[in-house]
Amino acid sequence: MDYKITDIEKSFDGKIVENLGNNDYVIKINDNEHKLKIISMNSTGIEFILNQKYHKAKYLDQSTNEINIVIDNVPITINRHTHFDEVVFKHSGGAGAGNAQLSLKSQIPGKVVSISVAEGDSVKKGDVICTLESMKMQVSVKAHKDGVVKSIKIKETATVAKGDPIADIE
Amino acid sequence: MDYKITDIEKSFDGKIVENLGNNDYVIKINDNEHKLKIISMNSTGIEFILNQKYHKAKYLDQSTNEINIVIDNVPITINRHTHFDEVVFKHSGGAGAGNAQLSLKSQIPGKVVSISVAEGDSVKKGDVICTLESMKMQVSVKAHKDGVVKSIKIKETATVAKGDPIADIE
Amino acid sequence: MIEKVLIANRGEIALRVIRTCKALGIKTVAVYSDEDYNSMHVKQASEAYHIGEAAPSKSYLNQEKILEVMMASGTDAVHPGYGFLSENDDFARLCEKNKIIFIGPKADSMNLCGDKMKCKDAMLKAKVPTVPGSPGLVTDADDAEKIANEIGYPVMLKSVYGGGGRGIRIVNNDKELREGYESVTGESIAAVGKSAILVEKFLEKTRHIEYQFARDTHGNVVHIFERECSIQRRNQKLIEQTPSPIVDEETRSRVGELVRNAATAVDYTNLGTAEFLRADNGEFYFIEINARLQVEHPITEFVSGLDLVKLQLDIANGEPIPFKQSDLKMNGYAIECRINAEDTFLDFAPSTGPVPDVTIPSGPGVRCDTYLYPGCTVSPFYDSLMAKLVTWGQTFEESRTRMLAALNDFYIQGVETSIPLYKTILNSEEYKNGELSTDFLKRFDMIDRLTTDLKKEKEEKSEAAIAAAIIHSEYFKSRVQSNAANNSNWKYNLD
Amino acid sequence: MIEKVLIANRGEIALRVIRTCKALGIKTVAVYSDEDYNSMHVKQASEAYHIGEAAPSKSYLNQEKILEVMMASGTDAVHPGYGFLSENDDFARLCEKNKIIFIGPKADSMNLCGDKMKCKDAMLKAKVPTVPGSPGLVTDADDAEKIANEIGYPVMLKSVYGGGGRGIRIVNNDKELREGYESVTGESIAAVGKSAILVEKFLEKTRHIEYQFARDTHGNVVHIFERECSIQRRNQKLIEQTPSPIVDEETRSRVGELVRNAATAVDYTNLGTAEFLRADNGEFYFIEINARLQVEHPITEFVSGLDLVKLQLDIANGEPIPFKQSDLKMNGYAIECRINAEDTFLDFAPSTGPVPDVTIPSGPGVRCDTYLYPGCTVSPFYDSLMAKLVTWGQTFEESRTRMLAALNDFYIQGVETSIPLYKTILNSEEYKNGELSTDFLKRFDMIDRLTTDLKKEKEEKSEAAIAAAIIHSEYFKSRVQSNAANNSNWKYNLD
Repeated sequence: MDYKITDIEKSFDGKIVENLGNNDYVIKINDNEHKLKIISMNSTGIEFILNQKYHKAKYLDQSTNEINIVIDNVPITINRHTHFDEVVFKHSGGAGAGNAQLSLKSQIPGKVVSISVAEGDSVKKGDVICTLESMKMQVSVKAHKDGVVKSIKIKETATVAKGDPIADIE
Repeated sequence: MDYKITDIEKSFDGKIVENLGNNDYVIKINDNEHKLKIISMNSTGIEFILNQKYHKAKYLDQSTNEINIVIDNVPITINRHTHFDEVVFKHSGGAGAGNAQLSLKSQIPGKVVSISVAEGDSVKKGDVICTLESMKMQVSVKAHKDGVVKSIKIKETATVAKGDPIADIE
Repeated sequence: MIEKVLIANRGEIALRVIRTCKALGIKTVAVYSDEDYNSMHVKQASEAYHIGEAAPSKSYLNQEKILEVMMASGTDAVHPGYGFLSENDDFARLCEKNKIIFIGPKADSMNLCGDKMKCKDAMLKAKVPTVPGSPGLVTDADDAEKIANEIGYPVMLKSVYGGGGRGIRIVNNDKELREGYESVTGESIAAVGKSAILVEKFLEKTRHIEYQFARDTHGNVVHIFERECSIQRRNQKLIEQTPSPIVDEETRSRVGELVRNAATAVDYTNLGTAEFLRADNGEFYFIEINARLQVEHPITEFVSGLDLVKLQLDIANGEPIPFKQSDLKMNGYAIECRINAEDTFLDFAPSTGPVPDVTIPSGPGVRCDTYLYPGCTVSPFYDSLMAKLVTWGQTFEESRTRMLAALNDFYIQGVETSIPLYKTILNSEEYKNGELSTDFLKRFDMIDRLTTDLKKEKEEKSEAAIAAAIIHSEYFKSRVQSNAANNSNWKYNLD
Repeated sequence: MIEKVLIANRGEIALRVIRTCKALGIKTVAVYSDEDYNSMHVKQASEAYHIGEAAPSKSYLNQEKILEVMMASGTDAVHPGYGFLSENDDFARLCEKNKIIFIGPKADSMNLCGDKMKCKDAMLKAKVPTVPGSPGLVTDADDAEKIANEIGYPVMLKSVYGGGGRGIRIVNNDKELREGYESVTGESIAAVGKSAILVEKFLEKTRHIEYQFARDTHGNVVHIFERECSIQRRNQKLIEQTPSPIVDEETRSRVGELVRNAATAVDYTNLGTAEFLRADNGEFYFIEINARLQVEHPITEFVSGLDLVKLQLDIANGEPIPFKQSDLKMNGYAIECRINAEDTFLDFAPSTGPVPDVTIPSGPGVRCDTYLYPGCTVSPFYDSLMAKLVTWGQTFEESRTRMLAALNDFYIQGVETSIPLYKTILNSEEYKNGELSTDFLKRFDMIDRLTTDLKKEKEEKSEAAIAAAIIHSEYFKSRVQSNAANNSNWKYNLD
């Protein structure tokens, strides 16, 4: 995935190369591999050792394409050139064989922030049906096929589990 | 309610006299009334001001008739001469009009620690049907009437909500 | 003998007073507003009384209510801290009338110190040099303008009732003078309900150097060395140190002698501070007496070995100061950084809110006076001083490097702080060389340098930040792509 | 010049070393076992390397692994802290061979200090008095019995490889001697794989008084005053103080001169401690040299103003000690309480586990060296010392009362601590009067007095405890009796 730190005008390509088990990972940033050990992690932050150096990061104000991190007391904003929405879309039935299915299902657990359609609306594949908040990030759930919204299965502010139906589209 | 601190061989009669709102209470210990303000409270402890003096208490190892408190760094074990089981019993339908009802319901939310009967067993009013853990205290749920256990609605280690059926007794 | 002290204050200074009282076995009574139920001073005191709403005028400035608590709790004495009622002679008088020991000067002496005009008069009589300016209060803006033109711009307009940077304005010409006159008058009326203005020559490249002194009811008086407090923003001190890099032993004694005369001239009892401007030509001009314990008293405690709150209590008990001037020896070097909740880049605007996590620095030669604890709140109702970080060293360099290490260790989540600025200042050659003046920040472009330092810090941390972002992203992706239940790659649950 | 230091240790002493290195701009390398991923020294160091399993033999005592990390990380020097490899001359030699500066004495000197027999010989030659006993190692239990009967019971059996209370047994007759001989031999073999035993006269009502000293590679040697460490349990120090109440200036200099001779006699370099027994008749008998930084070094730092870790680094860099004996002046009084995770009533058995909440005391004259933080764990694999609480005062009384206030403020949730015992001791008249001896606890029935104090504390807190129980009970009752949803009496959710 591509990351950018605007403040210092630098871009990075970063990914996990290998999960070694025991909380040890190999990650790659640009051309260099690094050893990373997770010491503790929760929704608000992470403590880890990167190349024999301890770091503590807090995650603030996360969205799918921007994340504010305070790392070792230093605030840094990172832009993610990511395809989270597409990932969600694909796994909600938006790609391939799932086209025939009636029900649009949530692929993540989350809170319903807003619903963008009403029953009876005509939608096209890829239209935003609703927005969920998960891990403090807002993620759009998009129609997996063209059709008419037959019923909406969720309510605003309600919580949906992974796999819960969002809407039926016929 | 009666409280006893064995270590110092003293007994106390204590109760809330009045809820003044805004987290202010009047409590009575033996013959003396005291002003008490709750500053914060959760399942593991309480911070409060009693008669213009701040105190911080941690609740440890609670049961219906004993509670271990660390108050301002001083550990104190308090025995409660209480009728919690009876309170639960009464409100589970164990007293009065509820006698005719089929279903024994839980009057507290909690985790099922153990089930003391099997389907088909004959029970008498007041027999222990199961034990729940709530607020780190173990509380017995007792039969509200004589009869035969027709069905048991709970499983060990499962969580029950207030009002959930425990068993049908016919 | 004082056995129970009410502390008519909050925050770190209330805790500071409680600490000494505890060590001396003296009972303490805290007072608190609606905003302070959960504050540390309430938790640490022997007793705590609620005194009203969050706004200071409805609680910490409410003299009648505080008197009521003193009566109800049976306190012998009141410690006013700094700010709030600490320099209010009406309150001192109210305590005197009700036979409660006010830990500070007598009301009359406080009144004299607080009245910049009368105080200046007293100093002239005692041969303590003061800054050129109006001989007394100016009658109006016209009068101020006349004097300003006599002594030459820039001049300073000062409210007699101001202090700590409030009620002061520096003006460069007649137009600014007239605007400044209005706003100083307004501020003073808003703060204390009255206004009276002095005009003084504004000296450039001046240093703010002050002397701690103590005088007992028997007339014994000592100075406890100087503090240099030149690093300021908007006339508010940020960093203080002792000894001052430009005060040698001869100067220390000579000016110290003036300070002792000044204290005697106003019949001062208890601890006080005499503030001086030290001009670029080496002259010291008396500005005012702060009739209370100062924020920056810990640096004096470090180099003198004294507990100044204990000394205040001794003097308040009518005891003679238990040492002579000649017994006092300066030991080592101390620096204080005032850790404020403020955003350096928003012109030091206050930054308030919950502080979920805090790490307080510690170590040899490190002292941190603070009201912070994990889960506390920085209130918008009170001043922005969250903590005083103080370090001591055998040499200036040792105190400086210890301060830098402690600043690096200090973690305060949730609010902006002045810590990054202090790191830039303490690392600067100008600070190391002692090139101090009250316009230090502007003179050496410290805010720009801070920007550069912060960018460098971000460069240094960028790889680690990207690593944290990778883990966050990959975890999120994995949650979308597979069932959480059988996603064995991840042991962490981020919900 | 040393630019990067590996700290072959953990806990508070690793943090202590890191702190000085940070202030001096020296990079630090931490090592950690499986048990210490989440430990503070890992978080504070510039770099951190995992070195093995929790058991010390598989990590902090693994010389080869630590050497490997030193090579990989490019460290110039290693600080061994105390315990672990700090007095292991093989490790010192391994470092020397690999051109890594061992911050401590040379291997040969350490070997001499560690060999109680050879060391005693060296002291006799240097005219430093030692305790009557076997001229060297005893050959077997028979030999030990013979000598014991010559010098008279009680006698002490000491393993040459013991230290810090381990490998020591006091015996009162032939039968106890034979049993003790067995167990000391066993303990020593279990700890270091070998055993060799000395017999010494056991002196009663003795005080444990030790001297900090420093000697550089140029042969300059200073003593940095005494520490009295008489308050012990099972030969482990609990409370230390300086100055000792029974050491006057004449004694300080006289014994200090012996200490300087002792250091020179073993060609010691860097910081060390010479331990003495001070008999009831006023005589000082040398016991041993601790060839490392001591746990209790902060009290010496307080009264001398020195940073002893900095002094260690200076000496390790080959620099001369930057002051003379005559420059050192003792300033004030310092006390250290070792805050151990142990249950006083279970014969000081270790108490381990998670520590969800901690409040670290602070304030003027208070220093706390600790690895504790909210959410940390006290590990069963390592020693029970969680924190060192140190206070300073201008007078002994000031340091004592500050210590009591700090002990009261110290809150450690989850494990038993020695704090209540220290409160009882510091409040006792015997402690106040300086009636110290190594059997202080037993001699003055401190454990019984602690029981009484705790009961009194419970009495004092009983009303508040009942109030907390009432709220807890009533809340529970209200939950049972009404629907949680519309139970407006309670804003608190206890789930």
